[in-house]
Formats: sequence, structure tokens, C-alpha cells
Amino acid sequence: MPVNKVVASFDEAVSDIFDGAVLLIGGFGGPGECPSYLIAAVARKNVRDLTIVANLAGWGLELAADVRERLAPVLPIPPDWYDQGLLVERGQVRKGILSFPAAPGHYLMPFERALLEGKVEVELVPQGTLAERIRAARAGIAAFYTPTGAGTFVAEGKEVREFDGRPYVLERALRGDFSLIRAHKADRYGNLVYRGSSRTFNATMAGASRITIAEVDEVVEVGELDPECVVTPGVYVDRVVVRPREPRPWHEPM
Amino acid sequence: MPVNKVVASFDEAVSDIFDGAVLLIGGFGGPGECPSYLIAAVARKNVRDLTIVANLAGWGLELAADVRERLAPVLPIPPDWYDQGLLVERGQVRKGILSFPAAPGHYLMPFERALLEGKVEVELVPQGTLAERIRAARAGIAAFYTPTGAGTFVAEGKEVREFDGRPYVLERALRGDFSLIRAHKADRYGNLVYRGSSRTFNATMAGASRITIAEVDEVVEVGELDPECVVTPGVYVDRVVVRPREPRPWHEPM
Amino acid sequence: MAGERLDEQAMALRAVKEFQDGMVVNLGVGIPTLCSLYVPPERDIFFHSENGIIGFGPVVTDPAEADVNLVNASIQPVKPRPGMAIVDHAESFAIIRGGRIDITVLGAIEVSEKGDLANHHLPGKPIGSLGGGMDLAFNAKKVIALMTHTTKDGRPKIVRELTQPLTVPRCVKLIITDIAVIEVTPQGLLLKELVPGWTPEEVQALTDAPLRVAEDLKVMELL
Amino acid sequence: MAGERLDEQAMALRAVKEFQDGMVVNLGVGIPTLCSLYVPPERDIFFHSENGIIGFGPVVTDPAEADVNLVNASIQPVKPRPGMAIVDHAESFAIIRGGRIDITVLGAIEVSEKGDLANHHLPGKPIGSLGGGMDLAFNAKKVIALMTHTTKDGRPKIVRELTQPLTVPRCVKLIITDIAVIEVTPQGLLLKELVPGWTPEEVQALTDAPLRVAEDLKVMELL
Repeated sequence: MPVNKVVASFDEAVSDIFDGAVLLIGGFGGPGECPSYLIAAVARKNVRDLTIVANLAGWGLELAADVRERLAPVLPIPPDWYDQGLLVERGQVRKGILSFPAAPGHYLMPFERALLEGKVEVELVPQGTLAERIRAARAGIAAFYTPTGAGTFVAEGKEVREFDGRPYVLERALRGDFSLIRAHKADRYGNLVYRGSSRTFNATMAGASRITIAEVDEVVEVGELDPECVVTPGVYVDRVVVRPREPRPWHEPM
Repeated sequence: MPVNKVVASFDEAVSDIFDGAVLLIGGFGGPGECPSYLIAAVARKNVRDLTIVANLAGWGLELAADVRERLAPVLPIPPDWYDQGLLVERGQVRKGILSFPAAPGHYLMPFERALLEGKVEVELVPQGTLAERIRAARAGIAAFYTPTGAGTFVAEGKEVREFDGRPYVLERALRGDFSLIRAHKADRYGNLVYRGSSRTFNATMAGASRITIAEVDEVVEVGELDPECVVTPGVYVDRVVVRPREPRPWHEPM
Repeated sequence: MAGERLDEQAMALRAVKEFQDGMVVNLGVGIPTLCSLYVPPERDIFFHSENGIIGFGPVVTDPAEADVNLVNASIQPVKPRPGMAIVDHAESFAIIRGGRIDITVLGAIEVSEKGDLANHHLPGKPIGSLGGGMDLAFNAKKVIALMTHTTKDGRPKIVRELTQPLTVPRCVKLIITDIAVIEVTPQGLLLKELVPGWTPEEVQALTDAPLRVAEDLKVMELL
Repeated sequence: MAGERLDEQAMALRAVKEFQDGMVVNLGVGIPTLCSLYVPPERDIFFHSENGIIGFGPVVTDPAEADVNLVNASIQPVKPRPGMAIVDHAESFAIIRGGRIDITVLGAIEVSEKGDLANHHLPGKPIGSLGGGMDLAFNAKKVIALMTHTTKDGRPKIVRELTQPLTVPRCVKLIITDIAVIEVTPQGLLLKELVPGWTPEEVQALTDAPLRVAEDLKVMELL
């Protein structure tokens, strides 16, 4: 039977995400690389007690509108930008493993508010350590020694060991139940290519969870992607779902 | 001043390789992906006491001729295939850190002969551990825990630790003084693309040494390589040198 | 008198019967690489090789079609296949170590009744070659040993305790030989299939470790 | 009375003077990102951003040229540049951790006389944001702090001991502010350059940590 990882809807794609699941959420922090419709589907499914693993804690709907307006003179932002802040706003998140939980400047992200209210836990991780812990999960490496963080609060409670005279911190692999990622094109085998800076954590998280779900602009025929340029081989991808051509509100089933 | 990593000759490219250097030698074991002319230049330079880090120990000139003849009905092999076995044959190698030191079947590779004669040391490494140790060097990771080898001779003398109930072996990063690699195309910034199965250890070793030298088929103008398809960014590459159009004997200066 | 033994092609054919659509399969050096020849192109079996090719086609048999830059881990030229992807060596073993290989078919020097595998150090050689076999046997979901039932001089290769250097402990789940198919179970070896013309007693006579005979013992089918 | 303070653009211009052809440079959030605007296109300075772009061009100032899929680590659109390469996040930090960043220009909340950096936890925030700054400050060959000399309410940001949460110990090598350039040496802070109109005494008055004055003290040049 031919392999076809393309599923018909976002709601179907996330149908087995459960309360308490660990979600690796791709992207970096901007609208171009965010798996918006997968996040929206998780919001509609209303699963609770999630642990989110991501770079940013997310702007959420309210701040995103603000950011959109502020950035408009520099970077026009699509209306269908729903980031993990939506899940935080809706109270679905219990814990964040994040590199950027605090918004820059005077903004207060939903996660910061939830933190002040004692509603969420946080693990603050240097961005490179976050990426490497996720990559380690994909690569079957249990733990690794990184120089980053030695002698700082990041190393508290962790083993620190010297190699060649330099201290290194032992960091554990960070495996998810589900990776929600955004890519540009896919084929039915799940091979993926990205666009520009949207590769970022999306490609890193592909294959780092039990199930990887990719939100893509387009599905192409098998053979159309140049094997030399495939960034994520299909072996890492379990489901593919195509974004709508026109922006859709987050709360509409799709 | 514009950056130009292209050097004029193979002899110039390897001019600072010194006695006792650790060389990461790219390729897997076949002729398509072997940095033949860099190896030939190291042979001509006649540096000694080298440690070679590679998948195979290398066929050398004599066996390569034999392999070429035997494989001709299946895989036509170019005449200018000079692998690390050449360095072993010439007595330039003191130690091998290898995944495949023993030839399959009845063949005896030069390294095996040298081993029997007590002229070389060997460290036998599982291929995945070898690749990961090299990648760790590139990535600034001092050491990592891999499941491969626990409970076998590979784990002897190494720390074994359980994570989530499974034993893992602590393996150290493997950094070279020089990485000698083969690629298809380069630009003067050192960005590289490969062809098919020639990517293998070549891309893994790029950036894992103090100096990385790439032997390429062709140098193209900056901007010709698609940024989405660059496999090795130039930041990992120090020197680029172009292969001759027609096969040349290994011993001729070039 | 016992039946004929399977040739290498037939052994590969039998191994191919284990492959299901969607599986990621790694083929070891030697007989296992032949398997790629017996998977019809319409089947979505994804062959992975250590040097970083995922989803390649069959081994090339016509040298005019051979590409020195598209070879498998046995350095045999293979055909490209639509949907193929290429990664570097570290990523190739991230795939292996990360548990993404559904089946690896490995050659073996010996297999013990506990599933211990010896496949890296040939007798008489000054040293062995691990290659990717150790990573594969430690991390693949299912390890199949595909090998002749006995050595060239007739000694059993399926043994109570390994006499050859251990490569990976307790990893082999299924042994496919030129005379039988044997499952490695917690209760020991279970004889599942016989090549036509062979009896359980004849297979046991060529096997050092004791065999239990499966209740549903079958005659091996290749297609 | 002291001279004028540099504006953000001028501070960025001064930082750019540290860049040499062939260098790989990472620009932190805030004022540092402006640096990309002041490097002439013919200069081969390779800007690296945490999200995996190497060798990109200047920040886009015309929204019509903005591509939502080509942004720097401050999520500002940037221009492509010939010879650019794209990698994923893990590889982007392999580049950082592997010691390939020649210079990182980071914003700072405080810097101590030993080069300790505080830049992740803004006062009044329930938690900080590390971003890529910690990896950069631990692993780049040279860390430049680019910041206003004092806080908005006039308190010194260059201090004997940090009063704000430590991000990375002993990492800053050069401090460029809106009134001076100061080198962090094993013997303490060394005042190297003054913005026109400022005296060493005036700069010291706005600096908590003691400054030695370089023998070759210069007036800052921006071009």
C-alpha cells in the first residue's frame, strides 16, 4: 500500500494529542515560521496541562495584534498568525521549557502573566542548549556536555565536569510527545523543505518527538523535491497537513 | 578585502600539515567521495606519525588496482582514486581511529598488515559513534552518551551510565588538526554542496578540525549556490582547491 | 537425505517477505544488500544506508547505469528512486540511533540462542570492522540475521554461546538461513519455517543450540 | 559641561569599525542589529543569526522589500546577500558553540569590571529571556557589549560588581557606549576612546568601576 502521510484536516492531525502531552512547537518567534494552524487546532481541541517546548513563550492573540500594528511599517504580518501564546492565554499550558519566556521591552507575554499568577512552571534554557537537547532526542543521544551555562544559574543542580581544562554542563535530551512544525513543501513520504529563516527550530524538532506533524504550504508529487535539497527526510515525519489558501480564524474547525 | 578561500594548488593547500597531525579524512570507502588529491599531496609532503580518522583504513594503491578490476563489471572506477591506504602503505601513519580497519573477505588492507607488523595503533569505533564524535567536535560538545556499545568491548574503560533505564556509553568529541574533505561545488566563501552519496563523512567532518580543506570539482561564482541547498556553510571551510580535469598520477606535484 | 540449500538470491527473497510498506530498512554488507533487488518498485519500502541515502532503489546490475556518487553502504551502485533524500553521516546515524530503522538485515558470523550477534571480527583477521552494524543492532526495532546456516567447513553458526567475538548482546530477533527461519524468543530458539525437503531433525543436527519446533511450523515460501 | 552622547546609529557605526573582512559576526537584539546597516556591501563580513542564516545583508528599511521568511534573530526582515547559507537551529548553535563566531555584539543591562555580563533579566520582569546570548557570550571569540553608558535614570551600567542577575561571567572584552570605548583587561577597565567633548573625568563620573586611561587615549572616530 502506498505511503501517504498527508492527512485531510488540522483537527484530524492533532486528534491524538492528550492532556499532559509534551509539545515541541517549531518556529523561532516570528510569523513566517510558526505552525499557526496546528496550534489553533490544539487550542480548539482544548487539551490541558500541556508542556510546551519552544523558543518563545508566544505573543498570544492580543499582543500579536499589537505587534502586528507596531511592525506594519517594517514587516507586514499575515492575519493568521496564531502562536503558542494562544494556548497559554487559554490556560492549556502547565509548563514551559523556553529560551525566551519574557517579552522584550515593556510587553508582558501571556506566559509572564501566568507565571506571576502562579499558573505555570518554567524552565529557562539557553537557546543553543535547547536546540541541542532537541537534536539529541532526535539523534538518540541521552545527554551531552556543553560549555554554555557553566558557573551560572543554568548549571544549578546539574553535573559540571571538566574536559581539557574547561567546565562543561551535562544537559539531557528533550523528547516530545508531539512535534508541531511548519515547513514550505512536502511530499506524501513526509520529505520537507523550508523557506529561508523558517527552517530554524522547525527542522530541529522534526523527528524529536514520538509523532511529528508538519503544517505545509504545499504538497508536491513524490520526486519533485530534489534529494540533494531535502532538509528533513520523511523518516522523521508522521503527518503532513496543508495550510488553507486564504487566512482562516483560529476557532473555526478545519 | 574580498574573502577568497580558493588556493592554487594541492601542495599549497596541505603545506602546513605537520608530523604527528590528526587528520580527519572524508569519504566513506568508495572512489566517488574520496579526497584523493589532498591525500596524494599529503603523501608527497611525506609528513609522518599521522593519526588518521576515517571510516575505512583505505585500500592503498595495490589493492585499489585489484578492487578496480574486480568491480569493473559493476562500477567503473576512476584511475585517480588515492585513498588513505596510500599514506599507510608509505609508513606515514602511526594510528588509525577507524570504523572499518579490516577489509571484507580475504583482502588484507595495508593497515591490517601494518597492525600485524606492530607499526600502527588502532582505535576501533562504531561508525555512528565515529560520526557523532566528529559532529560533536564541530558543534563544541565535549562528550555525549550513546546507547551503542554498552556491554561490549567498545565500552571498556569508558563511563557507562543509565538514563531512563537504558545503559549509555560516554564518548568524547574527536577533533582533528585538519579535515580533508571532498565536495562537488564550492564558492570562494567556502560554501559547499556535494553529490549523492559523496556527502557522507565529508559533510560531517567539515568544521570538525582546526583547519578544513575541501577538494572540489568546481568553483562557482558567489551567489550561484542556492542558499537553501548549501550543505556546508563556508564558516566551516578554510581552504578550497579544485581537482584537475584529467586524472593525474598521485606523485606529481600539483 | 536433506533438501537443497537456498542460494543467496532465494535467502534475500525470504528476507524481503518481512518488509511492509512504510518500513525503513537497512541492509548490511553481503547477502542482505541483494534484498533491494526483490522489492517491486510500487512497494513503498524505504532503504536506508549508513552513508546517508534514504529511499534509494535497487542495486544496479548494468555498469552503464552505475553512478559512483550513488552507492549503498557496501559501495555497490544503486538506482535513485523518486522521493529519495540525502543526509550526511552524522544525521544518517541520528536516524539509526533515534530508533527510526524498522528492520535491519545483517550478515552474521555467529548468533547465539539468546540473540547475541557476532559479525564484526572474521576468524584469522588481526582486527575486526564494526562499520554501522553495531549501531544498527543496538538501535533498530528489529534485527534479522541473514546468513548461511553453517560455515563453509560445515560448523554450526547458531550456537549456545558465541565462540566468536561478541558484537552486540541479545539483539537478533529473527534468523533467516539457507535451510530455515528461526525466531529468537525469551524461551530460546523457535523453528518457524523449513526450506522444502528439510526436516526439523536435519536442521537441529546443523544447529548447536537447541531448537523448539513451532506449533505452526511452515514450509518456507519465497513469494 | 560634557559633550553630546552618541545616538544609536552612531554607536552601531563605532561597533562596525571592529569588523574585519572574513569575520563571522553575530548581532544581538536591539542597537547591535543596526550594525548591519553600516557595512558596505563590498565588505565580506558574514552576519550570522541564531535562527540559522549566515551571510545575510542589511536590515530592510522598506516594508515592500520585507520577506517574512528572511528575518534576523530580532525578527527584523533582512536582505539576502549572495553567498548566503541557511542551516537549522541546532547547526546554527553548532557554529556558535564550535567557536566560529569571531565577534558577537550584545546589548547589556550591566557589565562588571571583570567583564561579567548581565543581559537576560530586565528589572521588574518575573523572569528573564536567555535567547542565544548566553551561548554567544560563552563561546564567541570576542564579546562586545554595545550599550548606553548609563540607565535611563542616569545610573552607571559599568560597575564593580553586578547588581543585576549574572548572565555570563568574565566574557566581555570591549564595551562601546554612547560616550566611550572601554577595554576589559586583566588589570581592570581601560578607557581607550572618548566621544568628542568628553573628558576622562566626566566618563569616570558616570562609571561605577574605576577606569585607567590608556596611554594612547583617542577621540572616537566613526568612519
